[in-house]
Amino acid sequence: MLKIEGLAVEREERLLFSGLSVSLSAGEGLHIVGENGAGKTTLLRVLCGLTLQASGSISWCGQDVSVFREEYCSDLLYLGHKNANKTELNCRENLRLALGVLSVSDEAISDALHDAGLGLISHLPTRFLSQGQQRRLSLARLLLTKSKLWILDEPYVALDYKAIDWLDSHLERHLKSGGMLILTSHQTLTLSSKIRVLNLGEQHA
Amino acid sequence: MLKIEGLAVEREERLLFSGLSVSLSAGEGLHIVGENGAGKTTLLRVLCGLTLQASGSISWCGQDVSVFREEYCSDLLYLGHKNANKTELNCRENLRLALGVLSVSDEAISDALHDAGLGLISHLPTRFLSQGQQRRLSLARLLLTKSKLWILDEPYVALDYKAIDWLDSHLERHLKSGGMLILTSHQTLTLSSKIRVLNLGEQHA
Amino acid sequence: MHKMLWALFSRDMTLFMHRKQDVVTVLGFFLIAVALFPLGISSDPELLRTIAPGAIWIAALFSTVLALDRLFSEDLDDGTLEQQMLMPVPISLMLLVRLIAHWVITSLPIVLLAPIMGLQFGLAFNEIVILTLSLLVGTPILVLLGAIGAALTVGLKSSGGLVTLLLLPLYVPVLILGSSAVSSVMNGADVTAHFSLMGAALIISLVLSPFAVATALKITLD
Amino acid sequence: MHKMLWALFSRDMTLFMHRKQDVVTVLGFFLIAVALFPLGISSDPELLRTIAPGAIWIAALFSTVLALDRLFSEDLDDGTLEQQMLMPVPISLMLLVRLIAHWVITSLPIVLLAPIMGLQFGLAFNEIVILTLSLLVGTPILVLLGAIGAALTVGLKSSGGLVTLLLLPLYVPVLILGSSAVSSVMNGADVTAHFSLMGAALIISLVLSPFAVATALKITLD
Amino acid sequence: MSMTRRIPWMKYASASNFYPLADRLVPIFMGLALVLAVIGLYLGFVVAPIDYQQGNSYRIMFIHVPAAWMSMFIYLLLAMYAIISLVWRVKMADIMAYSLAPTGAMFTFIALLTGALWGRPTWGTYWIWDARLTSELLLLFLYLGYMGLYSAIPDRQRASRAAAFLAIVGAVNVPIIYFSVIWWNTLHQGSSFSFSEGASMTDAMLYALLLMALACWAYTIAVVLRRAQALILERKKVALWASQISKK
Ligand code: HEM
Ligand SMILES: Nc1ncnc2c1ncn2[C@@H]1O[C@H](COP(=O)(O)OP(=O)(O)OP(=O)(O)O)[C@@H](O)[C@H]1O
Ligand SMILES: Nc1ncnc2c1ncn2[C@@H]1O[C@H](COP(=O)(O)OP(=O)(O)OP(=O)(O)O)[C@@H](O)[C@H]1O
Ligand SMILES: [Mg+2]
Ligand SMILES: [Mg+2]
Repeated sequence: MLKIEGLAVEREERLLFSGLSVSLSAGEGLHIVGENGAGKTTLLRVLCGLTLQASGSISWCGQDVSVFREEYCSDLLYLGHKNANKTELNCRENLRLALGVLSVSDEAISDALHDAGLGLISHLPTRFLSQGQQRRLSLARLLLTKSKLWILDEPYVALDYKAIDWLDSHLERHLKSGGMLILTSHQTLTLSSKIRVLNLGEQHA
Repeated sequence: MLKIEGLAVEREERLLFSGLSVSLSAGEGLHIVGENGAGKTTLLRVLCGLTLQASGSISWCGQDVSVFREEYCSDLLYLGHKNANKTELNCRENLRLALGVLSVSDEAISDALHDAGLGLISHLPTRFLSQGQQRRLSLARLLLTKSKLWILDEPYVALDYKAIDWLDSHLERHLKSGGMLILTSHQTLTLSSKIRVLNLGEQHA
Repeated sequence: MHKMLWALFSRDMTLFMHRKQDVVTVLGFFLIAVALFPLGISSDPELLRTIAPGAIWIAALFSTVLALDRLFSEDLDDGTLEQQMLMPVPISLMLLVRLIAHWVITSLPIVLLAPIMGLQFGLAFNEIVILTLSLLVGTPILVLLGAIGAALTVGLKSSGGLVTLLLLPLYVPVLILGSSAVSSVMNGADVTAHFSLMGAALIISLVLSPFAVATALKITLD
Repeated sequence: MHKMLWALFSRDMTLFMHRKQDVVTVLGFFLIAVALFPLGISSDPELLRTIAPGAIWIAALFSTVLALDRLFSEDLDDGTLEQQMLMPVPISLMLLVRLIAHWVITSLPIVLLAPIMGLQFGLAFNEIVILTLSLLVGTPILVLLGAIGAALTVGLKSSGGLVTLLLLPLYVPVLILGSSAVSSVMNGADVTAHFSLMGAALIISLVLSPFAVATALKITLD
Repeated sequence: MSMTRRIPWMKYASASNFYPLADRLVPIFMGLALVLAVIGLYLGFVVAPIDYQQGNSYRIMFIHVPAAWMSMFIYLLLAMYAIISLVWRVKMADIMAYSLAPTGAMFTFIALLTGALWGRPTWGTYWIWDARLTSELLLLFLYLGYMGLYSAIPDRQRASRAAAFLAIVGAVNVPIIYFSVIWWNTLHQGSSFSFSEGASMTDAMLYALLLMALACWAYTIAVVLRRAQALILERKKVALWASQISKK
């Protein structure tokens, strides 16, 4: 479904990586690894269309993503280093906002928050949440979205071991139901599904 | 040297923890663990005097830290969730700024940056650095400081395995030379020195 | 589509409404800025009447600039801007909705308060009507043009001032048209020319600004 | 101690100097704000001369408020404020140094530029001298008082406006004293009373403000 | 654990004693305020003689002066409670301070408004920038700033401390208001009422003024107690939630 061909990315004359070709079909996952500064985050942003590649093409269901942007975006969920929570809103409001134009019932939101372990503090402005709680909140979107392609940048950061298990089980479920997943992480994955690994460092060398 | 007695911290009527008593002497380390939201970060901030405790006292070399603030601060190095780097300055300038009133030679700074793996990009404004590179930069302070007590909040976040080894070796060296260390981390530590563990969750129950 | 636009708009409104303070403070700034003129300059009623249109327009302009400062910068810092750029609607449309919401929250209150300010300066009824109308047509232009500057400078640390610097040349014609419309009425002159010019500028900026802002944002986010 | 203070000061200056933009934009804002008055109000030279002291003072006040907005908020966001609070020097001293550095960077250029602005408005030599002196004594007061408000509201999303609201009442006396000093000279009156009042206010705020700011910061950082 | 758990509840113990007490006091003071105000207004507007200089316009004094007094007294009280809450962290003091603010702001506003209305016939202008008027206006801004800051900070503990600090810093203003007529040569009337010299006005005027002042006090007490009750209830809810989450 997702097809990347001959992708190269440059930063100020410096080639981060080049000639990257990968494709991903339903139910597959891709774990991008590499040293600090290898260009993992940059690659994910390029895949989302937030950063421009120097050369190469990305297509989704056979259509170039830069042309069919809206169709691609409605299938895409991106979670970056930043949690994208508004500190002055509470968990509930933030989650609703994060879902964008998707309409979701109040109960579904409550359930998702409860599932993420934020049930009791869902009325607190998120500025008061701990780092891990904030990460959980932004991950709670995964429970409600209908997107097929998840692109997650270091989703495990700041999570305690319980939350890691929780996230793992949801990622499994997503893959089982035919979803696609691209993620980065410096920790070794504890997912039980097999996931392909793409090493950006080697790519680069 | 550091002595904590009967510490209790409240957030909006909610008791995060109470009756916490620990002491730490030269060469000892303390690893604070607990679930997301247990209050680890809050505890570290209280230890630095950035947040006020509800009750209890903290003393350094037998002196109450809230009274002898300057003396305590000159022995203290705190590294929070945030990297405390100015995005518009380059690595070199940031490091100099972070050292505060400590005067350090240019070579020492270059060496530290090189050691942190930032030698080649030390002229880049830090906004262009990857997450891991930014974390490395703020950790580079550890190589130049003369402080005895290091308080580090999740220092391993965003680091790749090489950087983790690098950090570990410096923490060891600090402990060997009689320094003290308090850190939080959700990952299991790979330090070879033995470090005491304080579980905030149990404390709380 | 119509439904989606409404969802977008109400989304922005919730967000803004949660910062009732923003409204209060922009208004407060406007009120105090207007109040400074009699204090700093003179309390002579005749002089005050003469400077009233300019003073109120300058205060409205400053308030707009102040509010624009936060149009994108917060969203960039907390990562929500990226998420908005990934919404499955055309970016320029999304931005148009945002700008309208922003105007409703930060400028409409100023327009509604202007008559009271006019009274304080001793303006006559028809002068107050023209003043309010000129702000009603003029402030959206300020917001639409200002957003281009805000988008170009978002992420730069000292964006606030830079925006002002980039934009004020564009703002000056609006300011002159707006305040001279009121002065013309004071002198019994015709103001249709002023309003047709401002109306044209409003329509052009309504059509073009969202695309310009979208392009600028894509460049700065890259 | 003396050495440490100098280290602190030069540290702040490097930081500020790296944002030459900040200087440029505050100055730009001031210049344009002053320039807006003839544009928005009137180009009648006699009228301009009358409003000149008020206009220049109001513009200086806005520029100060604009610059104050960033005094602590950025440092809070990126975590450097915490680090500064942990420096092994008394916090109030550290803050005093910072405020002086801030004044040197953001207000001194305005003071130095004021004579040119005065010329533009057709002020006489002695009027320009008084204008510049009044800004020289008055702007530090604005910065010192403003810092208290900035410290109390740092971290709040809509701090910019709230600061304005909290502070402008305190600023009004300074504005009135400053601009009326110039007007008095225009009317040939004595201005020692104005300056002795402003001087007293400056000394009091120099002594007390660092402590107030330190307390406020400790509270808001908690 | 059980030891430390008791601390917040002890603080609430005083609040829970306060609640029923306030329930009984509020109607009493409300009634008192009404009676005193009616008598005071009758004395002031009907019994007191017409002024040979100002005509009837001086009667606005019976509202202006008590309101002006109250605006300053309430601020001092607020600042005192602010000190108590900041230094000793007594939660009840914070509640009292916050309950006082709106009433104080109201009296300040009334003093400004009646003063302005009075100024028109006597000084020929609604407003001048004289020291007393300016400092009274500043007082209104201080009240508004206190309430604004309090509600702008989402964390209640921090909000109460920051606002308390602002209130204390602002207290410098009160002596300036009070002594402004002595320190500076202003348009505003000096003190015409002092116990040592006896009254410089007729008995009816004096009694009317005193009764009105007492009425304002009674009103303030009633309203502030009521407001404090509401705040206590609201915070109880938060405390309940907090204990729930701690049990988790
Ligand atoms: C907006 C305008 C005004 C303001 C803000 C204002 C403010 C105040 C304040 C704060 C006080 C109480 C101070 C004290 O007890 O010493 C006061 C008292 C008083 N004011 Fe005003 N005032 C205003 C206008 C006027 C005018 C126009 C008059 C009459 C000409 C007036 C007459 C008085 C008198 C007689 C007292 C009582 C003084 C005393 O017996 O202690 N005020 N005013
Ligand atoms: N303007 C620039 N000039 C030169 N190099 C740049 C520029 N912008 C970014 N870079 C480099 O591009 C790389 C970006 O890396 P990216 O953030 O994608 O790394 P990453 O693989 O996600 O690392 P991490 O594991 O630390 O998150 C960094 O090495 C950075 O130094
Ligand atoms: N104003 C407040 N009201 C209620 N609860 C609060 C408030 N401020 C903070 N908290 C709570 O205090 C806790 C703070 O936790 P802290 O940041 O110290 O956690 P942590 O142990 O560092 O967690 P993490 O592992 O996620 O970093 C959170 O549970 C948060 O919900
Ligand atoms: Mg990365
Ligand atoms: Mg933490």
